[in-house]
Amino acid sequence: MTDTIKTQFPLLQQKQNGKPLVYLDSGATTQRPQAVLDAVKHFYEQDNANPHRGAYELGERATAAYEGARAQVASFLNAQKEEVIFTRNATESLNLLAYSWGLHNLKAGDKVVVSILEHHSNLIPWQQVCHAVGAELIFLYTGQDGVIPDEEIEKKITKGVKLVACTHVSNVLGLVSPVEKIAARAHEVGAVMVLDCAQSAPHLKLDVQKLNVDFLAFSGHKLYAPLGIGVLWGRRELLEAMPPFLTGGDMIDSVREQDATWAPLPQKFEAGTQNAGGAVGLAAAIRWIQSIGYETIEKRENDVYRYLWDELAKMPHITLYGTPEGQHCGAVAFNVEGVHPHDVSTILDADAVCVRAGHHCAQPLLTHLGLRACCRASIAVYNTREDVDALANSLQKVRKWLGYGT
Amino acid sequence: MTDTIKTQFPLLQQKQNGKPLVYLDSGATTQRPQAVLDAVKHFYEQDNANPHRGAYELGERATAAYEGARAQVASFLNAQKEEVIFTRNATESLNLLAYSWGLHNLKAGDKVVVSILEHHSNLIPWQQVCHAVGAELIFLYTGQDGVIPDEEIEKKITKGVKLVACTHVSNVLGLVSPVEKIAARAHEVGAVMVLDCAQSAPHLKLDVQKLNVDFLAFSGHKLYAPLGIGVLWGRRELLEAMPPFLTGGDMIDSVREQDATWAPLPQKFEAGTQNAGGAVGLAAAIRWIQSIGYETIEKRENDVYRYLWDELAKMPHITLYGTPEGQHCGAVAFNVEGVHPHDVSTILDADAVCVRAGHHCAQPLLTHLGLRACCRASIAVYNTREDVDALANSLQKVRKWLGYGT
Amino acid sequence: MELEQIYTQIITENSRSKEHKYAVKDATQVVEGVNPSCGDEISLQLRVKDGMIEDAAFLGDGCAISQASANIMIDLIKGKSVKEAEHLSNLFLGMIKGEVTDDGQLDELEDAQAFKDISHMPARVKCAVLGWHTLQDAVTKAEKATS
Amino acid sequence: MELEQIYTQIITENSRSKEHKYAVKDATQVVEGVNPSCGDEISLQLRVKDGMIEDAAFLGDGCAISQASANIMIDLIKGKSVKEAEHLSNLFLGMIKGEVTDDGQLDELEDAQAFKDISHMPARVKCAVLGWHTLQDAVTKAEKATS
Ligand SMILES: Cc1ncc(COP(=O)(O)O)c(C=O)c1O
Ligand SMILES: Cc1ncc(COP(=O)(O)O)c(C=O)c1O
Repeated sequence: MTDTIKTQFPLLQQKQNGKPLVYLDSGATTQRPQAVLDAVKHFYEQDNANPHRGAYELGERATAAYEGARAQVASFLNAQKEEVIFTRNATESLNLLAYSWGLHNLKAGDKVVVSILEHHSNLIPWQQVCHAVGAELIFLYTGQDGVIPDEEIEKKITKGVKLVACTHVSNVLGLVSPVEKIAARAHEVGAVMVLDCAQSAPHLKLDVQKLNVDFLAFSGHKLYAPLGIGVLWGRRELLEAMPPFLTGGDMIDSVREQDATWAPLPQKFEAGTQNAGGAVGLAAAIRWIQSIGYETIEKRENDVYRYLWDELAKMPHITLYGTPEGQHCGAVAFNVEGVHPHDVSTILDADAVCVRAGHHCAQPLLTHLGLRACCRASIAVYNTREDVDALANSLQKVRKWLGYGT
Repeated sequence: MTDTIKTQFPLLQQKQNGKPLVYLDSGATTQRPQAVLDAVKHFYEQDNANPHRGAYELGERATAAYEGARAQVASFLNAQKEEVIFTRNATESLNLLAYSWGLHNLKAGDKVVVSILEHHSNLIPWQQVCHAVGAELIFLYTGQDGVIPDEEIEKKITKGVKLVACTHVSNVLGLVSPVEKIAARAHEVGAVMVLDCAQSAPHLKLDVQKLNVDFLAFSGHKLYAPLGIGVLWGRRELLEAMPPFLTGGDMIDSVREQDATWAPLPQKFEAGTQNAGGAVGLAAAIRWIQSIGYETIEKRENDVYRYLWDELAKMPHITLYGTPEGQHCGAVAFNVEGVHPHDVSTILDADAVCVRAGHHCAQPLLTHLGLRACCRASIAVYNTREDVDALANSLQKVRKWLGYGT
Repeated sequence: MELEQIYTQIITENSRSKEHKYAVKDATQVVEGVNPSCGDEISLQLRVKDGMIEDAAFLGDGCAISQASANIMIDLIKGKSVKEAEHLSNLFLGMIKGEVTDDGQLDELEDAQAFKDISHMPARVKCAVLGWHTLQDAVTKAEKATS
Repeated sequence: MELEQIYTQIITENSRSKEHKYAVKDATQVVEGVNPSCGDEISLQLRVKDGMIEDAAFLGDGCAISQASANIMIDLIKGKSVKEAEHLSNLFLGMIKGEVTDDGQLDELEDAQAFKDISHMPARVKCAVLGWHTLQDAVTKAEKATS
């Protein structure tokens, strides 16, 4: 109970109905450790000014804090600083790509490939671009187990495909996608490869030199950082060739009445006053993660993940989705027989157990699996086997509440 | 010195080179009162979850905090909740308009009118749209005093003008624009009226029922709120008729493989996980402002503004831009004879006085006034006459540092 | 009332009842409702004659709360006038919003009063009102059809 | 060195000097540099013959730091070889970045050493390096022209 990691999270110390809070919705957003809250507080109490705008000392501290955060993210990803664009969240990062890369590189008849596992944020922007330019949107389907078969990759990613966008980890099934194969195949046919790392960044070490992708997006708030800060990483040549997305202050080189020229990377893509406090929080979150180390994180999370899967698998009247095979992280999806997922979530909540119910912003996947909604328990590094026990205990009650015998 | 307002701002308590910090760059970004920092802290320590996603109690508290913030903004603006869209900043609000309203309502030959006073964020997005659709971008020019003459409004806003975008208060000259006249004329010719309130919101009470505009944008960070949160307000019918801008999670009604339908307002324009912490901070900032009251704010600020203007006007070798006539708030622009504004800013900084030097993201205005750069001192409610004295004292030294006799 | 009790009362009496789950013969109004937060759908079917609801039923799956609420609603409105159904739906939605709190007034809602405490669970409010909102649409259509 | 001293030293000696402010006759390289943070521009002009900088000067307005830095730079490079100018510019930029700190090495920079402490004022670094960056462009062009 006095887990040294969990104790660093103020929010997780609270009780609800007299019971310790069991937060199993980190796939939606994580909680923040004290170190992150303190870093943001320090910024606002000591260093706050508009980055890049003030030539006075306070302004320089603000700029240093903001650009220092970028350097931190760059080293975290093993990337160059200029390739790191700060956005609001993964959704904005992906929209930036769709508008700026997509609208300017795709044309009628081109093909875009996404997987059926995608979160709406890595799907609708591509639907929109395809509609706008007349390109075709093609899906990599999974089996009922949630796994994309090799043949599917071979068959769908072919000549004429200009862009492949795929999630690194499914936010519903927790399965790690075969990124290596997909990226290799995408590059073989000359397509650009976009990786949605919203669900992988908190769990797996990301190295853009090794991942062999061209763009990558994630959200700070799923990575122990504050809300309102996200990242788009892209290969320099590609980013340089792209037109800006948002325009306005700070992203310009010079402005005349009828036209303007753009600042070099990364400013070109950062219009207006940026969320420096959020960036500082993200840098602190990364330092916090690095102080634990991904090796420890993976070991700890794997243990809890396996325990979670096995405990639920043992229970009667519970259906698990996906497969226990292969590499997983974060999420486990399930349903309780005869009980609507929203009722499950409400009933668990009475025991202070937080899980999410619904389509998890992945409606096409749920439709593909023959579902309308399901429950999802998702974990982060602060979760423990005790949290899983609390979930399992509470799950025992669900059917009884609804008048079933067992 | 123990001003009861200033003492509420932790950052303003610091010293630099042994001197109390004199922050005169609130036009770039304001500092945050303790009440705002506390509200954000409370959110992250007690209520943080992904708004709109969790059906459990914690998630409901997060949703309530986020939607409560929207209600707070709505009542602040005297608007309906559904008309308040949260964005990152004013820049994003204006880009949203340019992309969503602009690209879908403007066509070749149409005219868009802006003023020469515009901040780049209310200019470049319109340049871009005009280029994209082949519309014409027309400027309302000011005299050398920074005032837009009535004839200019009559002459430029004519049939064929579809949109007029204007700043409420100039971020360089501090002058309040003749919004009433411009908006009336815009509506007379059937144009939509966009008001950039980035520089007015901190100083003037905004009431969308009275302002007679169709859209309005501002940034939280210039209004004592955290970075990373901004607002777009728009008339419901207009917002409803607009297509979404960013797409992805949370802004949908339902999603299929090849298409999607959109959620009603305001969700339609809020894709992905929103900055709920920022929204909570903005709500707290608004409550803080309301606890003081705009009447007091205007009185206090007017006194300091006038004192600032008069003190600088008295000094030899100082040129003030704009005019002391008419309604002002926030900014005073000036130059020191024979000294580059960047040197002025560096020299003042040695006395812990923060002013901004440069083109202030208003290059066309500076060009129009025959300037390349200038200094700007800008005030917020926490500034005092003592701050002005510190600026004036420090300004005395500037020319001496550079070897001038006086 | 405790959450567990609400659930127990609701389901034992209503949520799995099939009594009102059928397609109404010669229905005069068939109206679809959807709960955007979970995608649950309901199809409300009425046969209205001379301003009276001769028959009413619903189709569709959903959570216990939405199903039970719809079931109780049908119980209440079947055989009543369209005007009366409109009144009851206003009363129900008023209760949920916390605008109508007078127990005397709420008595008219009979079993539907069990949902009073749902206002403490904002995320589930949409489930409780799904059927009733759909009823309001249906009533509007019925009134238009006769005017 | 204190900020005030830097300023005093810089301006008394350099920033308002007009000595090197003219258009070079028969210039072989004319290169424009711009400081994006303030829009200040400089036009650096060289006349290079057989690898030697016969004449060098600059035009343009700017802050005291950029003007003084450019003035000192011209002092240093006039009459030197292109190779030598390249070496000095690397040394200067290395000093500003804090990569070269050895005083013995920096002695070569003569008066330009005054800018060493500018690295504590990141916002002004761009002013101090404007002339030198422009010189690097010019040198590259000069080398291309002869190769
Ligand atoms: C008049 C005006 N409009 C728009 C903006 C843009 O605001 P932001 O940078 O917060 O997006 C500013 C401030 O920089 C401004 O002063
Ligand atoms: C796989 C995946 N992609 C994208 C997103 C979008 O992230 P955000 O809502 O932070 O923009 C999410 C999370 O919601 C996700 O799980």
